[in-house]
Amino acid sequence: MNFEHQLRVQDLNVRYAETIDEDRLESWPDFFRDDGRYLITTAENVAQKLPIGMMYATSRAMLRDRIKALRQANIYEAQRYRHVIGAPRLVEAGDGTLRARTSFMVARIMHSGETMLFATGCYDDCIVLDGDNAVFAEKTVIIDSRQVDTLLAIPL
Amino acid sequence: MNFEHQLRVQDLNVRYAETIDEDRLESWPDFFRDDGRYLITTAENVAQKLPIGMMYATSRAMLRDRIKALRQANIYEAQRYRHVIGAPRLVEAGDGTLRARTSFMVARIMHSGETMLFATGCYDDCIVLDGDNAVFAEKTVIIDSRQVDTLLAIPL
Amino acid sequence: MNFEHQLRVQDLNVRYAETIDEDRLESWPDFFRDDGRYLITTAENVAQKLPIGMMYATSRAMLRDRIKALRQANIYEAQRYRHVIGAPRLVEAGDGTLRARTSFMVARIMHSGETMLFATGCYDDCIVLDGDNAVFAEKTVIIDSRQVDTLLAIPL
Amino acid sequence: MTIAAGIRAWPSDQVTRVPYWIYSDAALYGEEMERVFRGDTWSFLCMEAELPRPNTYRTSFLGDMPVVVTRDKDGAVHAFENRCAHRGALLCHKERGEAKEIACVYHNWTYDLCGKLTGVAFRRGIAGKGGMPPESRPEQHAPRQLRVECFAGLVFGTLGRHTPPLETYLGAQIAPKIRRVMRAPVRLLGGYSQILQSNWKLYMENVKDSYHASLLHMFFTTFRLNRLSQKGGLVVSEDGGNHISYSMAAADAGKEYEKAGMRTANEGYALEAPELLKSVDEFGDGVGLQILSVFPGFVLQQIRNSLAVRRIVPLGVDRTELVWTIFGFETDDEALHELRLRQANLIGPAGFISMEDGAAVGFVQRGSRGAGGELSVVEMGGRGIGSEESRVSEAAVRGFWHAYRHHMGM
Amino acid sequence: MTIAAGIRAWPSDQVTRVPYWIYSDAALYGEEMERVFRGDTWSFLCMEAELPRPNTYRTSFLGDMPVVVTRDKDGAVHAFENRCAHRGALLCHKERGEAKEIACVYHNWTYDLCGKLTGVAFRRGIAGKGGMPPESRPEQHAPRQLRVECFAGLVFGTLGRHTPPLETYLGAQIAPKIRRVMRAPVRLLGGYSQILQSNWKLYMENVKDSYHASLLHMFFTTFRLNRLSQKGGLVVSEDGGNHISYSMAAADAGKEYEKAGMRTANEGYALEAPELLKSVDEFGDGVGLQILSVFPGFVLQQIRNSLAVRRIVPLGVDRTELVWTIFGFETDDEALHELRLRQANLIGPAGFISMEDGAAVGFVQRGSRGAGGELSVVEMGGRGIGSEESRVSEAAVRGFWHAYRHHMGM
Amino acid sequence: MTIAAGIRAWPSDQVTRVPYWIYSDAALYGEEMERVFRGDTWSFLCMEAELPRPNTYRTSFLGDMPVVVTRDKDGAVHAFENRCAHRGALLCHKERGEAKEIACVYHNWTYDLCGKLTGVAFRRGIAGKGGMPPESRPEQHAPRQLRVECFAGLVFGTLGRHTPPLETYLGAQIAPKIRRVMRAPVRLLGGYSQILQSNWKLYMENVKDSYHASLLHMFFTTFRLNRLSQKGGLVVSEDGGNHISYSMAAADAGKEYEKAGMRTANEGYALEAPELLKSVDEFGDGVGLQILSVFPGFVLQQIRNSLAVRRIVPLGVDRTELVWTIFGFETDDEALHELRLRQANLIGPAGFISMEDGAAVGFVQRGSRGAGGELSVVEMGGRGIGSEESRVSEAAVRGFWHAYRHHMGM
Ligand code: FES
Ligand code: FES
Ligand code: FES
Ligand SMILES: [Fe+3]
Ligand SMILES: [Fe+3]
Ligand SMILES: [Fe+3]
Repeated sequence: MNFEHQLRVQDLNVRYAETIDEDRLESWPDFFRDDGRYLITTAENVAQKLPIGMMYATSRAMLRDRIKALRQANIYEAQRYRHVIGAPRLVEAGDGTLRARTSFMVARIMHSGETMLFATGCYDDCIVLDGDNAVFAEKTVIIDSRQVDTLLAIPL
Repeated sequence: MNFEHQLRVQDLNVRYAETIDEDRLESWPDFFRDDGRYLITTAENVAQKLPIGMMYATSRAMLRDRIKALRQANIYEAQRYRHVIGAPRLVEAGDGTLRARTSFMVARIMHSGETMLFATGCYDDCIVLDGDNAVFAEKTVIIDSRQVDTLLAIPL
Repeated sequence: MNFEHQLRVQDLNVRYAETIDEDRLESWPDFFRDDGRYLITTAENVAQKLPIGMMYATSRAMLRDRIKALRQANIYEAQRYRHVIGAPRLVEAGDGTLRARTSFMVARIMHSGETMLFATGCYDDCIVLDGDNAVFAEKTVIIDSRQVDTLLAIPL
Repeated sequence: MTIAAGIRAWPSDQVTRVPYWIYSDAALYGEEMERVFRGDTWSFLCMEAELPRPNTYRTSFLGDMPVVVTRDKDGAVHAFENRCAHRGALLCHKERGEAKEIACVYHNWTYDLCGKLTGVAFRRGIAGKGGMPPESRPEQHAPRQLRVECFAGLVFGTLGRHTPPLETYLGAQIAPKIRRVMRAPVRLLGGYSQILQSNWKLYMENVKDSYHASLLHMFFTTFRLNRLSQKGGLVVSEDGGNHISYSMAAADAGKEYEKAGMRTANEGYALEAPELLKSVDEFGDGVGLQILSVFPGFVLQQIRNSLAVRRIVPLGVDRTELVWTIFGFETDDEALHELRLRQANLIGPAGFISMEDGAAVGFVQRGSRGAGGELSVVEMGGRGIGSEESRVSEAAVRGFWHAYRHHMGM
Repeated sequence: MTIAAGIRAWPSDQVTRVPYWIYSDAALYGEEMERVFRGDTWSFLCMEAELPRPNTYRTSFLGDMPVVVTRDKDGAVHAFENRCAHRGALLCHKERGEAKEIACVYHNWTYDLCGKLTGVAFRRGIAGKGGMPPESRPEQHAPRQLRVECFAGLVFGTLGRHTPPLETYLGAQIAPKIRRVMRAPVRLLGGYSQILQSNWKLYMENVKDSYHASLLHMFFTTFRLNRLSQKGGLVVSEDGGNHISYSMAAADAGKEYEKAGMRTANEGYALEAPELLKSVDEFGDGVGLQILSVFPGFVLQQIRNSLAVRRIVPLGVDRTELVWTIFGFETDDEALHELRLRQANLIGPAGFISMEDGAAVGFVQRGSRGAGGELSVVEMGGRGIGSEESRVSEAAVRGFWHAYRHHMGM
Repeated sequence: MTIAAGIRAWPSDQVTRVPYWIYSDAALYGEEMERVFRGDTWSFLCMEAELPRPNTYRTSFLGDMPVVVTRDKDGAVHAFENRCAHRGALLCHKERGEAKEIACVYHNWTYDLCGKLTGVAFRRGIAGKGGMPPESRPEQHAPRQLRVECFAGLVFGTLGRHTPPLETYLGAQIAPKIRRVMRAPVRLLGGYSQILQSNWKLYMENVKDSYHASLLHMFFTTFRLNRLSQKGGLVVSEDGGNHISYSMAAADAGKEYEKAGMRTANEGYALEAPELLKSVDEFGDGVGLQILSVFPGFVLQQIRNSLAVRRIVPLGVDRTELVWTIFGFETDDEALHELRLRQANLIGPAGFISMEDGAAVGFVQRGSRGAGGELSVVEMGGRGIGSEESRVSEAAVRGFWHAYRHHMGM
């Protein structure tokens, strides 16, 4: 295994999660390539080969629109996430890209303090390394449960 | 500390957990040595030096029997796990084996989507490295709680 | 990024958490510098720039007093924690110290077996490396929720 | 229907005022399961497409009661209680599957796909010992059969003895609007569910509330996907229980919201990737949005090219699961298929539009805590439950309460 | 006993039909705690071996009521409510421990190991000020003492005034079967517990249900550990509450299951590591399996060489904790000890056999939701509650309901 | 007040015995929300300092009922139900904020900061269609206004029509002790909350129980921060509902605890970092500890230089949130500020002292399960509810029950 890639992807994941957990959502799209693909779906849909997602974007612009809507249009109760992410399992795709599968748990904390285990699942990522930088060409968030409590406003 | 061993054991744990979480249980026994020992017990039993376990196997064959029974004999509701595993703390045993202690949390996701924090605890492992390969000579799963919800069909 | 520092801090965190989770609390203060600062507060207080904490110590002696009180004075039901900790995000402060931010989830397991997701949050640490040793000059535990179930006896 | 002991009385003869205890009274909730969901009403169970072949089944719910929906070897659809005649174990504990017969796991009693008890393990004992007395009639306790009707690819079921035929129940104005959407063989695109922290009725009111749409959902208004000032209408079935609300896709240039200074008006807000809102008039009638509901718990949605059915499963007096099934048609080309996937961003728990309904119903559940004795006001569009040209109306919400009181005997 | 207001009536004079509301009525649950668990019944509290020395204690439950079980300095065993006479705090909040006296943490009132109030902090005040009036008698509110009897190393307790002596309560046929298993000084091997998502009665029925064993538990059947066709029997105590079901180890070659085409028959299924099933006839009577239960909540298990006691702790109308304690004997040699550890794979939440009971009881709890008014059928082996040679019988389940109705006054 | 149907009777005419069902009866809990929290009592809502400027608001609770507290543009403080007049949605779903007006998110109805309904979206419809009938009076259903009084920087509210003026309600002996602590403009230091696994009353009893302090909290005793033998006193308001308990800082050298052999006595126990206990006599009266409570749910605490207000929010019959707000004064110098931060180690869920109250109340909730019919003993210091020099007394606890019975009409 390539230890450097291992640690770089781990670092990418940590910074990605921190950006969300600390509500710096405006920077979240920057973790993706211009034509980055982002999909949130369920293990059940994946198992049945059904394509629908809860969030689906095919460009960084669409990700920025998502955040803009959250900030300016959508109504939802103040809440934050806390990601805890496992170590990634990497497969070198050769073409300078890496495929990574990574398990996560996300707790959701309401402004009132109420906390729940909100989502568990795995990231199925395609990562592009160039130089010191690493971005997602594709990120598929496969949540284990088909149930979402109340709403899913903040990306996972 | 030996960074290479650190990362290799971490990778072993990730692949081990992924095999379970993605329901590739037939491959699970392959993470053990032929005479591998697997025990699931509780912190309370360990503290009281009581030997009983919930699952106990002294060979890979017994692990294969476990999976076979799950697939062919046992009745239980469709469910999956999601492991999130901490970094291992390693002790070099010298004789080419490593002792590793690793914290874990496991969420259980029912087919209905119902999710719960199913088990927490630590792995107390004895790992044999030969060449690129790493397998468990012993794996003791010490769960923190003496309570198990409904049943424990899938190994931890 | 500095891979060695990454792994050393990860190892520090693992040993720190294990010391708590295995109830070796008498050794817990040794993870701090003599004049180590330890604070547990909430994200809400931090966001409002309010200084109060739930635990606050400005020396290792105060940490030892905390443990001594837990052992000899305070009444609370037998309970244990299980930490699962993400990878740290490091910033080299230059002066031989590191700043690290690390996400955690802590489950609390009562002697009865009852388990709950007790706390989530992040560690905001200032770590001093000298030689093989690494200790906390400062550790701020920022819990995401303002709510604590029943009591917070054991440090996080 | 007689008034049950222990059901509180409706505070007036009107449906313009609703008492808040209706959302939090646990005893009432139990009565609702009996009188509404297991009474003379039709509940949506699943889509026919979820039973793709003979000898398939899917589990669902009639209120809080588990049911099995099957397609037998001849293709006929059946539904029955998911409860064994013997000791009451779930007969099917999977979401869906293939089966020629159903065997209860507990004692291996077997059923055919009509829910008929076909086998009792060791009924005659073993070697002449044990087993059931010859005169025993366990069949008398077989899972209750639901009356089932399939309409335009949707499977409905009822336990009520006096439930009218489905099409009559839907009403002459609603049934065609279901057919309108279900225009071709269905292609399932997937699904998920949303746990609402509220009483089930709050969600059904929300769906029938054409007044809230463009006030709560800024996304609607901002992009003029749906404004009350757009041409459209509100249709309520005679019994009040079923409704559609629709609006024409043609964006209006009206400034009513801006004049009224609504929070929901938001000039100079634009999408960087407007393709999200690209859509086609697949129904050829210019209707851009049609929300349709059938009492007590079914919703059929067309938001541009995003099509879905939603069904509610009450989980308790203050918890409800909303199950979404998103679909297109076998006839969709790649372009339309991709449109549907992209527009899925509008709906579901993460939908630019519908996420807010999840928040809103919870806000009412919590906001009305402590207000059991107070009344809410349902007077937009007057006091009637009739159809209206205007959607600045709560007529469909009043219709819901009209139907509710009828079934509850309140 | 008189019938309590608000307890629903039993639907007939038979125990061959059981109403489903019995598993979900919250008010009834409260009555059960009083009438069954705190009534004239014996509850298993712990093993004597869990009180290894004088001045030790262990906490347990009488239904949902917390109790303390102690062994005093003279070795006598006592049990009393785990509730302080003063304001009701738990007296012991640890699972087990050593203590010469018990001090409540709240105000430091003290008790001896018989549960007698021995000290009231500052009863006479300080410097003549404060404290209790001389005539106060806090002793009158001391934790209620349980009557305790130890039988074959098992500690039972009761609050009932008219509970017969334990051995009488067990019955002439059951008591010896307890002695049979408890053949030597106990060596504790460990324990764990299982949270059942069901009413407590569903688990007790499951245990008494000799009919299900080989139909639900394929592992039993496949390896012919227990088939209804094997020689064995079912014994029910006169009052119906207690039972044993047993079968001889000698594998039968019968083909009844195969003939009947049971799901549980599975030829050509073999273990790679058959040592799992290796066992010895330690009781010298060829009985390979004996399940014994005592009303309301005790189970003693012998499955080959796997020995355990189980007790239920009701956690609510639809939740139950099942506490397992696995044991062997001081006299075990290494080989037998290892057999017990290996056979532990058969039992508990992960047991090849018993994991399924955890699933089954939950299936009934959920399957019968919505069927409150329906009846389940308990007619295998006829209508009686007597002992039988055949285990194709639900006689012990009927016995349970017979005893239940008696204690509930239903 | 008349006795409500379904409220059980108090077992005697005394308050020296308290029935355990009072902590677990769900129906009673509902009545308490009405009669106690929404009755003729004052509930603490927040500190004035939490409304720092005009046009700010903070959400709070009156029992389990959500309320909004506001400071209007002129600086006046108002409080009203956090429930929209229309369909009952929460009006404010944030903890705190700035606002000139409040708009409900559901249909955009608007309110001024007095809670007056000021706007109904599209009340007259659009283009003459829809909207409300002219004669509609939604204003009649506006969120209920609380009567508000600010006292020494504390905001209290009531819904009761006959609640006496706040200062009268507090009583002549209690009011000055609030002023004593609130000696200067408040500087907020932060807060957190504690989820208590018990009925709300158990926490209020705990606070009023001067007897437990030095027996449960060894830290108090060991460091002689508070011993019953220290000079101090207990003051109970005439109606019994409010109290203070105080003790002088001067450490006594008494040996009563040692003589009585209390667990809480612990010679030779010392702190390595005694600065934790360093404190100054900021109030100039030598009082080191003053615990003050106001019926039903307010606590003001001075433990040396650690100052906090606590309010309870009942979450259910056996769950309570305790919200802590810790403060100092604008006039604090750095040294005093640092003292307060350090002494915060004594309080809250992690407090060397108060963590144990979280455990204790839970112990009673669980210890008394199964003891519904039993009585607890409240006889320390006699049977009265009057003030006492001695804190070896439960007079304030009896006072609580006296007030409780009055408001509950029991
Ligand atoms: S419960 Fe289904 S066969 Fe017995
Ligand atoms: S409650 Fe036990 S001493 Fe007061
Ligand atoms: S509920 Fe507030 S405006 Fe409708
Ligand atoms: Fe909506
Ligand atoms: Fe069984
Ligand atoms: Fe206290």
